[in-house]
Amino acid sequence: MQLAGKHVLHAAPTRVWAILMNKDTLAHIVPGVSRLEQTGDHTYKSILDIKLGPVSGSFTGNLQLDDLQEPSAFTIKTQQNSKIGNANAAIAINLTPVGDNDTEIIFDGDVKLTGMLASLGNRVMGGVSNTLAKQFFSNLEKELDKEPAP
Amino acid sequence: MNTRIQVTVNGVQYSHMVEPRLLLVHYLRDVLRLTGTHVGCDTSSCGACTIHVNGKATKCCTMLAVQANGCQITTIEGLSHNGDLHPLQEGFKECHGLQCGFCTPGMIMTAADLLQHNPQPTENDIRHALEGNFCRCTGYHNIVKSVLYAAEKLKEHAVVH
Amino acid sequence: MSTNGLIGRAVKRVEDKRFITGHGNYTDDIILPHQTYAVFVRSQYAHAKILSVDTSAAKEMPGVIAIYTGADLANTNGVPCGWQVNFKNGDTMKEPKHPLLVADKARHVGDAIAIVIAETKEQATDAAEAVTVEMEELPCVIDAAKAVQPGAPLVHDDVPNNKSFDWTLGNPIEEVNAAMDQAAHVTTLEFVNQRLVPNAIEPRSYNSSYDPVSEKYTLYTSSQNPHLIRLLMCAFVLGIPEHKVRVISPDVGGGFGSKIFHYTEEALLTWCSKQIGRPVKWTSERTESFLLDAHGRDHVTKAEMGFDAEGKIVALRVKTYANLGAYLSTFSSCVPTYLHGTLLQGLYTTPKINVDVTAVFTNTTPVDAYRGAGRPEATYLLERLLDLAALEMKADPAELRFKNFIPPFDGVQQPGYQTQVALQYDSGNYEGVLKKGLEMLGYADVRRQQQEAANNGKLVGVGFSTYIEACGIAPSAIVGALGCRAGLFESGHVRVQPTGKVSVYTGAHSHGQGHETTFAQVVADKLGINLDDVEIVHGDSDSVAFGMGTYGSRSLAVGGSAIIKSIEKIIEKGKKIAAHKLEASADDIEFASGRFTVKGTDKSVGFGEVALTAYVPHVYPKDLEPGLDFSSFYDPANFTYPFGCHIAVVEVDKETGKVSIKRFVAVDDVGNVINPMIVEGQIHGGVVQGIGQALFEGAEYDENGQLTNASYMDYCMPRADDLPMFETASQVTPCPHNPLGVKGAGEAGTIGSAPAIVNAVIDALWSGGHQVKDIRMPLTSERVWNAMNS
Amino acid sequence: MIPATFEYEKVTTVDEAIAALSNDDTKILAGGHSLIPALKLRLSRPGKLVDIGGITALKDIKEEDGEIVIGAAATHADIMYHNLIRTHLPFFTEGASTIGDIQVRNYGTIGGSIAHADPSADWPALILAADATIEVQGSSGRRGIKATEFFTGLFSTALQPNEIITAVRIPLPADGTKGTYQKFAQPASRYALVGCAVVRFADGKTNIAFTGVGENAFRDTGAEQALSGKPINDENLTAALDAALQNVDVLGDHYASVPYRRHLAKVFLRKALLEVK
Repeated sequence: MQLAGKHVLHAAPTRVWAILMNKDTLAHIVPGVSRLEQTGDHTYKSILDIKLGPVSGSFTGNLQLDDLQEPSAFTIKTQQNSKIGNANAAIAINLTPVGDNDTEIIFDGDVKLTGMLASLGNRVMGGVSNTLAKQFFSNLEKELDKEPAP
Repeated sequence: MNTRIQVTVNGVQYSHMVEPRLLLVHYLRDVLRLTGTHVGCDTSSCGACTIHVNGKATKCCTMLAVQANGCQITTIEGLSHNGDLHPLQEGFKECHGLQCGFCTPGMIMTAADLLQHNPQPTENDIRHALEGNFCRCTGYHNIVKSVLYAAEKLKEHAVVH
Repeated sequence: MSTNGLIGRAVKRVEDKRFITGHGNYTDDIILPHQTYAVFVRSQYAHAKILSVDTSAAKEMPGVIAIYTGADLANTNGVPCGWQVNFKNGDTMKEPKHPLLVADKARHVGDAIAIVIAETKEQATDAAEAVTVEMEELPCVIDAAKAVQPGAPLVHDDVPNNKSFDWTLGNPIEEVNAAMDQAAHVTTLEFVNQRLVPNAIEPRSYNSSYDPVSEKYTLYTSSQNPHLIRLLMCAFVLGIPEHKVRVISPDVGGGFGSKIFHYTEEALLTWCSKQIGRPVKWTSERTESFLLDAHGRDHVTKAEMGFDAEGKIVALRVKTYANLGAYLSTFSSCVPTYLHGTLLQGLYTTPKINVDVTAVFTNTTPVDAYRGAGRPEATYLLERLLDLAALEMKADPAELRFKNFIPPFDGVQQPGYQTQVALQYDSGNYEGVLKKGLEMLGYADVRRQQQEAANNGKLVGVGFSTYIEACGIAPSAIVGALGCRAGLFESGHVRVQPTGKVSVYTGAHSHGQGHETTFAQVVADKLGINLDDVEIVHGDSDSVAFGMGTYGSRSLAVGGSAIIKSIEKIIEKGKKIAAHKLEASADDIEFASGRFTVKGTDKSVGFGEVALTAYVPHVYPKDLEPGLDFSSFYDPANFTYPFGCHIAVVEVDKETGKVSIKRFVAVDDVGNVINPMIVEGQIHGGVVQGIGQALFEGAEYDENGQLTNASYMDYCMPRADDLPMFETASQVTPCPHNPLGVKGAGEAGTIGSAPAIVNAVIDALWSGGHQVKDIRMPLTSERVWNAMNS
Repeated sequence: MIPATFEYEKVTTVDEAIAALSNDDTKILAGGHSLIPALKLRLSRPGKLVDIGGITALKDIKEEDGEIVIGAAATHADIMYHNLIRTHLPFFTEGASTIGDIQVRNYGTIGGSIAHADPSADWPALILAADATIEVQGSSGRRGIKATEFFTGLFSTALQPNEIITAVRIPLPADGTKGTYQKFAQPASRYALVGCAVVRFADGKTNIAFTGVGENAFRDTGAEQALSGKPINDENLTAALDAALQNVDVLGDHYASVPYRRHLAKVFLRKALLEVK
């Protein structure tokens, strides 16, 4: 499943970058994080609790920020396992400065689903991934609001 | 924690302790051993498990046994009285409305609900009413005829009384 | 032979009473004493190495009795393939092991990794969740044409290019190419005959038990052929003596081919029942059915049909990639070959035909026979080409067919028709069914209505399909020569009870076809007794001598013929008993209407009295054994070849692309008809499965090998409100080589209907100026809309 | 398919239900037609279910203070067969008849459907077009949520975790109001591939709501503005179709890609508008 889109944030790329690279803020941004444990450089073990209406799933897995080109590009890679199916994603993220103090984030990647998520989720999975992407950006915006620019 | 339920099924009262997660269809099949009600899918789509709860057709794979506490239930086994076939049962036999028979109980119970609300359905009414029941054998043609037959029978019956 | 007119009558079915009152007895209805329940741990990946399986937590869960993994079954065979096809160069097909539980790697989503057995279904389900499997995902391949490309991931490490075999049939390709080059017009179609999920409404269910005292196993199975399951499981998989296994197929809720095959779960449950000393039951959940019941079709084909200037077909060239899925299912190898390639003559006099098939492994659910099996693929190909050629050449599709039909032949006065692709047709009157179909349709009126509709901006189309199929499967010698590892005869045992009541034991198995009625009609008719006095017994290996089961529209043509042979023996013996009683010579005894009569006299004795005498032989011929009980085996001389004409009228909604079926006319010739009501019912059901393929159904895999529509919420099955009432009629051209003259009706509808519907949609689009060659099945609204708007 | 274990409590009053909801591992069980399938597939595993099927007051359908009040536990069939609905909100009768099948309509409830907020459910579009208010009750009391503020995303609503829906209130339509629901069903599930509900008031005010198109049902204010107070003629119809679906993230799936679904939505909007003309 393709996951692509863009979003404009009111902050410069360097600030956005710093927040995404910070373990503590990252934990607030990735939807559903209940635990994020650093295991290496930009490599984490995670537990995510995703709730969407009647569907809830606890995912365990890892999260990795890869191909780092500060402050303009990186790839989020994640493998998440749950009783209702596994998700495996690689999403390339590009940060482009817009004007003086804005950043356009363009994301494009692929999400691979297995199990019930793949076989029964077709009707809503597009919506689910969009919703999670939206949550990601709204959480990111909240983080940016929290921590005024120095 | 198990919960006590009391139900009346085909006129007989039962009382059992059940796990809350027990589906009504499994209660009927595995506990009461009324195996005429079938399970054909996981998604409330196929209609093979259709029974009547308090007189209304329902897919009992989508109902917990605990929800049926205090209810009046009719299954296919309880549709005929004193050995006389229900007009729908007769219709399915007369019009070859079944082949492998697996969907048949659900089909009949759904059609019975239709005839309660609409005693003289058209072909289209019947097709629309049966949209929640799969049959893989008959192509529905003879099922539609079977329901029309039953409606006709019921009408004659009503005139006689 | 005696008759009482029961043959040919629309007798109401005797089996119905138990089904309409809820007293059917399906495998999942059975709970044995000390029953246990199994749940599987299955692969979520299409292709993945198994790194570890941890069952320790699950074993501690409440109610768990045992958990087995692939490692526990390392010394057990896999399930076999029943048909050996050879490569063009003579090499044996590649036949990798299909293990009961996989230990090394999973090759399709749903491959079984572990079995969990517990006291209740609930406990087994909970414990299966607690089994932890570590897997390393491998690249996978889904598409058959891509799987043979160099560098494609290998489903089986020891099968190069994923190729199970390649195969060809017909005239030498050079001759076909030459004829094609000379053609005045060539119609070319590249298309996909999509993958279908059979979806019998009863999910597969097995319940196996072992008795340590008698050392005997009993397996209840939702199978179309219990004896075949016993043979394969005993001889090929588990190595247990056949006489120590009883296999029972009680009521079975539809099969459509998917319940022919010997599945891993049958053997595994049987193996487990001995390990734990208790009966083990497993019933497939619908999601599992989607992932595991052998799928049907899945051909990628390029087909070309050449015509001369007069519209006569001069050549047919076909190249097909057949997707077999991850393993060879029981009859998978013969479907794209001997059940497909051999039918490419169709009803036409095509002089040069060549078909080339490459059969390929992929990381998908195994593919095997599904209603029609090979023949729908052949028919779809031919009939789509014919209608498309008519559009391209601005010819009438009916006229084009009349021009190319094989002339009528009865197989008695005129010989059978030898095709270019191995088969010899038994008897046929192909123009007859089309003529009748056109009449029923009111063809000229329908074309006029189509024109009017077009003038009003509406898209109405008419589509044809004149099909032939080969059924009554099949002469053992022929199928043996072609690689079948079994015989395809049938047994029929007729036991006359002392009171003159009759029990019939057949190796055919009814799962909706109505054998308990049709077979009883045949027996009662031939013996001149009441229908109620005949009981048909099937589906139990302990009571039926042997059986090859029900598929390929074979039950009446083959199984019915075996019964006829036994009846003939009974009448012959009855004549001897009657002659003795009537003090006449057996040669002078006639049997009619249930009475043995001395020719030319009024001296007679009834069937019941003869039966009683056979069992109370006080006054009895000296050299005759007591009893009236005969068993016979019948091996057919040829396939039977039903045929017919299906015509669809559809309307396509311009705004949405939605197709609605306005009319569906079917004229089928299935030879002699024993029970027209049942035959018509078979046709209706078959037609709808074909319509399902044309408009609604299709397994959708994503590029990772996940079946993304594995439930009824997404896999669309035809429902009552999708369909019209059907207009059906029959023509009768008897089969010349079996005693009943019957051909078979189970698959006809499915074979005929799909191309008629697709042709009608294409015709509708052309009527609106959209000259579309093909739309991929199923013709969803979006696909049709795209075809109109691209 | 067997759900994971859970505790079960049957309540007879709304207050009891709210009290039981204090634990956020608890789910409300009404008709169960959205929840039980998810439980069976173990896509949902609440620790406890609170069955509100016994709260008879929630099943009422009545006229009150110029409004039609539909109790949250009224089933689709209850609504479909109710004379009050047939008289005042005939397009609810029409809409309800397209939900699921007989069996589902007999036990599925309007409250359950709305709370579930499936992106393709029928009720959300119908109640949005009807200017409905959703009456909810929670530990901090009662409140009404306008339908336009209720559906907040995919399976997401403005309902707080400790609140339950008690009723749907629809202002009695004035004479001359026309409504319709036009649905193109997903052929397998029969959910709306697109569903369009339109209510046209005597003064020309036009409410247009879609379901099945985006992540949640919504009112299409662009299309509404193009028509409100204006006659439904070719020109205004075209303007409404052009204005429709601005800034909507249209969903795509097996049965309808994004462009096709966008096209269908406009086809069914057009049908609906012609119906209320």
